[in-house]
Amino acid sequence: MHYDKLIFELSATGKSGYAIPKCDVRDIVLTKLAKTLRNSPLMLPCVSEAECVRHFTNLSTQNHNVDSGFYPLGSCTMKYNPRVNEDVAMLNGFSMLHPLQPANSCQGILRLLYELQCCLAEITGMDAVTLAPAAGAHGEYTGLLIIKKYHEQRKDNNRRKIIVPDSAHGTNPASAAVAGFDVVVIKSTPDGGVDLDELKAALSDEVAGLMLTNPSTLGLFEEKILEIAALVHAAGGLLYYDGANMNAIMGKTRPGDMGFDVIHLNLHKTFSAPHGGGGPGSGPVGVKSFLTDYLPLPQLIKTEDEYYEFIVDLPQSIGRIKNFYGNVAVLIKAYAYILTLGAAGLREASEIAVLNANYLKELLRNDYQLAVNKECMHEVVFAGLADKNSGVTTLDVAKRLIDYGYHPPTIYFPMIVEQAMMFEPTETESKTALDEFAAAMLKIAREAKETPEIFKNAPYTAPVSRPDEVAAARKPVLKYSGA
Amino acid sequence: MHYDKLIFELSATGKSGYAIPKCDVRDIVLTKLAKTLRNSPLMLPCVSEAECVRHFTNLSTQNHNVDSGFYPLGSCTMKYNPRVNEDVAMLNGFSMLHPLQPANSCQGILRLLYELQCCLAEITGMDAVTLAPAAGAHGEYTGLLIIKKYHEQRKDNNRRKIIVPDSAHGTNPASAAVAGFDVVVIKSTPDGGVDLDELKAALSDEVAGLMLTNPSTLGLFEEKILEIAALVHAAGGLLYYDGANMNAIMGKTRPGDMGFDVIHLNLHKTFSAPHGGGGPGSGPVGVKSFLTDYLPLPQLIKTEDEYYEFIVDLPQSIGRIKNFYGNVAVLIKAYAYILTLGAAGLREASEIAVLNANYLKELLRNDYQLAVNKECMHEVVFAGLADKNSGVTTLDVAKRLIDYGYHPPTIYFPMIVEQAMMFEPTETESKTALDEFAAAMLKIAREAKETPEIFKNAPYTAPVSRPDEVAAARKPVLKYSGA
Amino acid sequence: MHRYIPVTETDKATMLDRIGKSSIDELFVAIPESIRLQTDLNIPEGISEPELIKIMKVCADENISTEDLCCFLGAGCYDHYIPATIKHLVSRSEFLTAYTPYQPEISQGTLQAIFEYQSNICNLTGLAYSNASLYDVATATGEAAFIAADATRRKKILVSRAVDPQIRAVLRTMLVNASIETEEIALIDFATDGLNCSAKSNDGVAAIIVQSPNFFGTIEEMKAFSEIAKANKALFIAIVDPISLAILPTPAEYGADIAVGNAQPLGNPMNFGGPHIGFIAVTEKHLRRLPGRIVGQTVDREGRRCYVLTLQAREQHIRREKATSNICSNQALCALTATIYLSLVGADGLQEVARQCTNKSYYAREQLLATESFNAVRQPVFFREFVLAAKSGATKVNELLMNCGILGGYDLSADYPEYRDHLLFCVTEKRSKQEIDRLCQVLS
Amino acid sequence: MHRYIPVTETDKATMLDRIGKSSIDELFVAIPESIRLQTDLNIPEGISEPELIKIMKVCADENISTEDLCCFLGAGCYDHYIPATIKHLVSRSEFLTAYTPYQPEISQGTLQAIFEYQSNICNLTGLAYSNASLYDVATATGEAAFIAADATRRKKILVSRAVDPQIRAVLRTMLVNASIETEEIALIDFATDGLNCSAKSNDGVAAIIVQSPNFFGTIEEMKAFSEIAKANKALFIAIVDPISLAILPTPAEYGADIAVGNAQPLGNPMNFGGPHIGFIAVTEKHLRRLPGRIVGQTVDREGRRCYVLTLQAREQHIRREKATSNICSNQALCALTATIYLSLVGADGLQEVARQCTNKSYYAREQLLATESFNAVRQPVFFREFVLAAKSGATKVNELLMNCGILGGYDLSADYPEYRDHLLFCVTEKRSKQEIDRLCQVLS
Ligand SMILES: Cc1ncc(COP(=O)(O)O)c(C=O)c1O
Ligand SMILES: Cc1ncc(COP(=O)(O)O)c(C=O)c1O
Repeated sequence: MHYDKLIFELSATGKSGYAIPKCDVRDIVLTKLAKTLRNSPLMLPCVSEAECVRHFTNLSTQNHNVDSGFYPLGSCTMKYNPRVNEDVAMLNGFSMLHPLQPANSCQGILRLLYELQCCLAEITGMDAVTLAPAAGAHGEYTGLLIIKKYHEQRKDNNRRKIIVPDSAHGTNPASAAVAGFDVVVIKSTPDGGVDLDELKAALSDEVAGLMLTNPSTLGLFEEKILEIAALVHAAGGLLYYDGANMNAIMGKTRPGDMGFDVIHLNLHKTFSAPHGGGGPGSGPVGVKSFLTDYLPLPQLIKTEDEYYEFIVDLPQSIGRIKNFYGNVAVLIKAYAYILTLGAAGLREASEIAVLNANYLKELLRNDYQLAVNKECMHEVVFAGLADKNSGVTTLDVAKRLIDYGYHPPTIYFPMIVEQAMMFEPTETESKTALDEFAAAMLKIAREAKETPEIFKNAPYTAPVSRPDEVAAARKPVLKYSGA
Repeated sequence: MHYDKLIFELSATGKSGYAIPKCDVRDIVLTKLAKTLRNSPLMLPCVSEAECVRHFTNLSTQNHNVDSGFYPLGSCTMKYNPRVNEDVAMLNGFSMLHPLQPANSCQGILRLLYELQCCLAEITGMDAVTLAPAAGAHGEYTGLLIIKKYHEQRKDNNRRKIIVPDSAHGTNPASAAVAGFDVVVIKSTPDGGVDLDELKAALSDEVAGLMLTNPSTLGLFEEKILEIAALVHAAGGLLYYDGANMNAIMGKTRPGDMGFDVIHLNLHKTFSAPHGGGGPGSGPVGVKSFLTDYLPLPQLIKTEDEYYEFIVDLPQSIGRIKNFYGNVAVLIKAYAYILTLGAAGLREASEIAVLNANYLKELLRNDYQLAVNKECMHEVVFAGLADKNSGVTTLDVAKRLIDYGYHPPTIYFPMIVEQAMMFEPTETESKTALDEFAAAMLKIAREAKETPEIFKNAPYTAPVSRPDEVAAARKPVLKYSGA
Repeated sequence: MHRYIPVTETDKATMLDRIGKSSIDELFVAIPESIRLQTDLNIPEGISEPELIKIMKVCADENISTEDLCCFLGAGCYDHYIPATIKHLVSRSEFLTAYTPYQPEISQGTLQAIFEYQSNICNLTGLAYSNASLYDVATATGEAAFIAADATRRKKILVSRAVDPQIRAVLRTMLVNASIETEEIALIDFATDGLNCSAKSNDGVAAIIVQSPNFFGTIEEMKAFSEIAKANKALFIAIVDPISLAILPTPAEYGADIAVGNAQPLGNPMNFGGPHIGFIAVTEKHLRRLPGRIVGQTVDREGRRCYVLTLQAREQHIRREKATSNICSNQALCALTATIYLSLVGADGLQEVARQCTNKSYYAREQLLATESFNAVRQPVFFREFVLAAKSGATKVNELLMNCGILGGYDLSADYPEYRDHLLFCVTEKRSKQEIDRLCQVLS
Repeated sequence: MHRYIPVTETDKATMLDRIGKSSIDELFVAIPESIRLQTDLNIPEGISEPELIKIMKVCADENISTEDLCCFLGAGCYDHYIPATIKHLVSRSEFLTAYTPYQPEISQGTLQAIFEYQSNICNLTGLAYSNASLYDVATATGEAAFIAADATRRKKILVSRAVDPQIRAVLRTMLVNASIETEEIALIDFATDGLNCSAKSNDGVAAIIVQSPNFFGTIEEMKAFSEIAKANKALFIAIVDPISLAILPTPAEYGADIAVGNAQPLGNPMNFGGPHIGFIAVTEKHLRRLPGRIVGQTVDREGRRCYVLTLQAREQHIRREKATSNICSNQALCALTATIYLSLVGADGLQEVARQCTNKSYYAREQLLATESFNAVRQPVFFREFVLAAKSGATKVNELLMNCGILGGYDLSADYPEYRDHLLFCVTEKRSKQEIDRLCQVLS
């Protein structure tokens, strides 16, 4: 039975799932105070507590999720989200803190956040870290403003351009644009790397920096990274690192050592914080020491007498980028994760993430067309089915995977690969899980040959199938508006 | 995709989901101490934490449950289990208490339990309550021992018999037998009530007591209850109340006022503690004052200076019936429930439980054959489909209901009703929920007429269908024994 | 209208109308007037959720729990480490708010979990069959005695005095009411006296019950007792601790017919005494005498492997007064907890727990003796628990410890008058060297 | 092998074999030798779960949270009551461990919940369209300003000084980097000065931004500002509080084009500042300028009602540098929290919360004034928060309060030099009369 009610359809006047103590002070007649009060009907759902619980429990069961199945969504690092981290993040001593409490009443959380800054700096090879950004894209934006500020402070006012490879994630160019830069897109090499000639041609004294993710969005390590860094630096630009793919290299190499000047991390990917159906995330930004002054407000510091506090008196800072300081509950989970794994555990995580991706690559390579025939890092990209005659698209394969109980890979990204399917198994999947998944993929490849017609209507087992997205966009229905 | 792996099938040497701090004292070589050590292989599953989480998450999704759907299992009172009660029962100040802590270190929990005893006494009209029994049947057993002891103490040694109506729940005669009584079964009237003639015939100076539930297992209030009580008492017997059906009468009438001498309650039914897939329950026993001395050990008392403690120096007690004192976490939930509802809320709960059952009765009565054509209390019993020609049994209807997303009613109980279906909607279901459920029931009745053949293989939508129970019992496979 | 109830005034009117009544009270007319409650119950007015939480927190804070106390108390309830994940899984609605799995098609989650539980209990004990759980170890011991009495048609049980006094008390209650005699076997050096056992054993004895590690922590010579039982054609009932079974011989290895135990240590909170969980396992022969629920594997109509409640012809709902037991609801969620615990911990983990319990309890005993506050007693090999005689008196020691935030040992005086001022200390893997050292320092 | 990793040594060997490598390091050869890490990261060794929990508890206990402090602090983060049920639902794996709902067939749970969230935001604000959430109210205000600049093709934003200083700071960062000018509207009596607003408004202004209740709690004359905006063909951007909207006029009623706000008060913990959640709603006209995710209703191939991410042509993954915003991940789980909160509370509940905030803040102000420790200030009608001038200095008052377990008001000195020693007190429905009386007593 597909549960398909809206909470509003359960609503009836008089029902409620809530009670607070009766008001114990006298009633203010608000109309005497405010000239006007709300006139429009307040149409919030009125349901009992049990109905509310049942509704959201039923909704939840329509989601695929890491706790119930493999979720090889490339670029998203859908690893296991340790439950104990949820517990510690929910401790009252954290979750019930007001962000504006005096520092002497919250040294514990300040110390934790400070230590997290140090850990992240160490892992990435940077000198200073801000935890303020709320997600990866927000980190990019923050990092780009730092780059902008750097050039401004040097009165190098012509540097309006940010170079972004065509293989980049959409947030890269979008963040550059929002940060007020002009975006220069350069073509990648066939294997998704930076084309040095393209880069050289693009570099000039108008270039503020280059945004890169390494491993690239094709899951390949950029072997020429040192050369690229040298080129950009020689041209007076800075190097920005999109840390979405950090899960490949923890304890193996560091963006700071590669020559990156500014980086962001996605704690909700690499550092095991759950994605929550689309957030909250956390996108800390790390910088080399010469950029420290430009970090956003507030900065969290440790004084000489081991006291932790926020400072805001930083005239060169890019300013505030968010209310308060970061998505603290997410930060706590990431810190707990780092403590739990330790140096060796983090390295092991990356090693197994890479091993798993390469293994999966081997299992699939005969039936799916490898985008690039090379050792991959933590994820592997295919250009659709190997057999191009069936007419079965990457979208079809993705939808059919649902019938086998799997979440599809990331599809049609990176855009430079036709029919792209990007698989990121992560280190928390077992060999057996990969074997079974590959078996399903091979079965699907066989189906594509033998019964291609079944794909058009797949999936068959999901609560719904092939929603009409065109209709959704053409006549947007974005809210409930009554029966 | 039906998830069907056993945890053992995920196991591989070397994997583990657990770590504790390294041992910080020196190793004892146990072989030097113990003559023999374990020789047999320890075959516990070895899995990572993520695999463990995924396994049990997947298992869980194969259960129907109150939080996701209507569960009208008669006699089980599947009402909403408030989530806040789970939280309070899990407070460290309760869940981390050792039962043998000195009383002065746990006055809070002792006070709570004492107050719960008082509340339950008040709700049932009894004078003293023990919280020790772990479930309903355990309560019955305890109560029967009290009755036994009472007669023994009076040197009334011939009273070996307990009268149990044939409509009773199976635990009633079973408990009487385990308590060392001979069970005398009396036939009920056609409407499931006590047949006074039968009763009179059975009564004698060998009878220790009568076990009764009121409302009866047919969901009808025993109108002659005062007469029955008088008869039993006149014959020197005591009256035992099976409180499984207490949800019908809270705040409306009390077993103590009806003449019952001993009662048990099912806190995991009436008082909203979750059933947990079969337990833990809690079956407190209440007695009239003349039976107080026989209550099991320990007894929890309040001293004059408001100090709470257990006493064990009670020579007339029936003795201990369980380790420690009751299923405390369940008791806490029941107490929280009582506090939350209060006197008016408890009465409202029973009133709506009865209203809901009668409403459901009306909705179904044309298509299903009422067992008794009378106002019911909190549950209603049907004798299968009204149309007896289709060959569709109560079991078939039950299985078909699963395809409509519902948990079936209790079936084939009470045994005195042929093809019995016993529905208990509880007060936490809305009218809409009942309307929709009835619609499904009517549809099924129509299917029975029009397409009776579809029933044999129902359900179709569940992970499995019609397991072979005969094979299971004939060749029992009760454990995993390797691949 | 209460927030737990979703029936509005409008609904009520419609429903009453349909039923053909004009008020809800009309539905209650079957209740004789004289016993209809005329006033509200004397229960306080209902409260809101924040008020409830406040009251309960106040209540919880009036206790000093082992969250704050360093716990060296065992005696039947154990402070082992509980992995954080368990709570998250066990409290999933699907497990928490389901009833007993009567309808297998929509209860495979519970059923398979019980099947895994049974498998684990069988592997831990080495015995052929386990049921789905019992209330606790005490009632499990009683049920085991009933099996023995039934199997042997004898009416007497020998039980060691080294068995947990609470277990023996419950056993007495259960046996006396079933007209079965109990006799106790004497102690020697905190162990069961083998000679005394032999002396009391004869062909009237249905079973011998010995616990190992026993109430004092002593690892008993189970093989010897088992042999005495066999020699008398009596059953041997072993009361065992599941954690110790990671390293100690299984009941099967020493020939027990029935094993029972307390599975609380497997991930279940101490909960001030409950819910805990009793397990029971038997040899092939006694399968059909097992009490309570049993889950079996089978196939469905499409041949898919699945699980059902099975062998129900033993149970109360079928056999009524002739059932093997009256048990209906058991401790399913605690069994699930134990299953998840064992799955997380695995074989290596459970051995590590057992090893640390051993190491740490031996270390603690040695260090406590070094404080010179205790007299040593003669006690053979032990597991997790051991006895010492407090020179200054047991009460005084425990009071001193409590004042220092330490929950001391169990005072044996009441249960064993001959062991006045003897304390039974328990040291689990959760205790650190530092904590043990602090215990000793306080007593130095 | 770490417990979070399930690949055994045997697995590794088999897998490497299949890949055709002899070691894992061979998979990393693409990393230039010179930048391969030769040593371990300088991060402590990994720890077990009990160690982790201990460390984190120590850390948590080094804070005094509002569990123990009685909170009268607001200023952008609010201590409202959070129903217990929310946590249980939000932490269900199915919601917690899913990604953004890219595959609608297996994400209807998240999608429908967002649709319900959008519906609620639209109803609260009265506006036509809401997105699926933004990081916080500050970035939401920035996004709103971008919409205005784009819609009007103007490059200047007027923002009231009565807007939360943190919001204004973020707005400045965002606007200056987009080459949009900001100008501030002066204050009068803790409200926005209408004359000053008129004076500064002209046809170069893209939008006027006013918050109500503003940072000081004052309920602004929104209609008037909206009219000034209209008169200049500028957009009117209202920053609103979702709880106050239960009783105050909707942004739609006073003609706002865009409403943004902080939905943290709707069931989200204060969390030391995050994750919180920003909402944004717009009139029909601006739908295609909305930033971030939007969920729309549609039907599937069998005509079943369902939900999808829609209007994606606005977004970064399609439009890249031309997107309306760079946002990708948002605050989905906080939006779910808000949705569940509103479902539990319902219309009556939210009105009750708003009413109690009003009653209690008025009562607190009156009582605080009665202590004679404060000078009254001229402040029009307020909601939940109000300003008083501390006679003995703001710092001193707050220190005194903290010593008595009370978290005092927000000191306006730093943000508003002209309001030196003025304290902004916040009183939510969670505060009892008793607590308010105690606050006053401490200050008497
Ligand atoms: C490569 C890459 N960069 C940036 C991002 C943006 O991160 P967020 O969604 O946290 O803003 C993503 C997210 O999918 C990504 O995969
Ligand atoms: C009428 C009746 N009596 C007794 C019991 C036994 O209760 P428990 O399962 O808690 O032992 C039940 C349980 O179903 C019941 O319905």
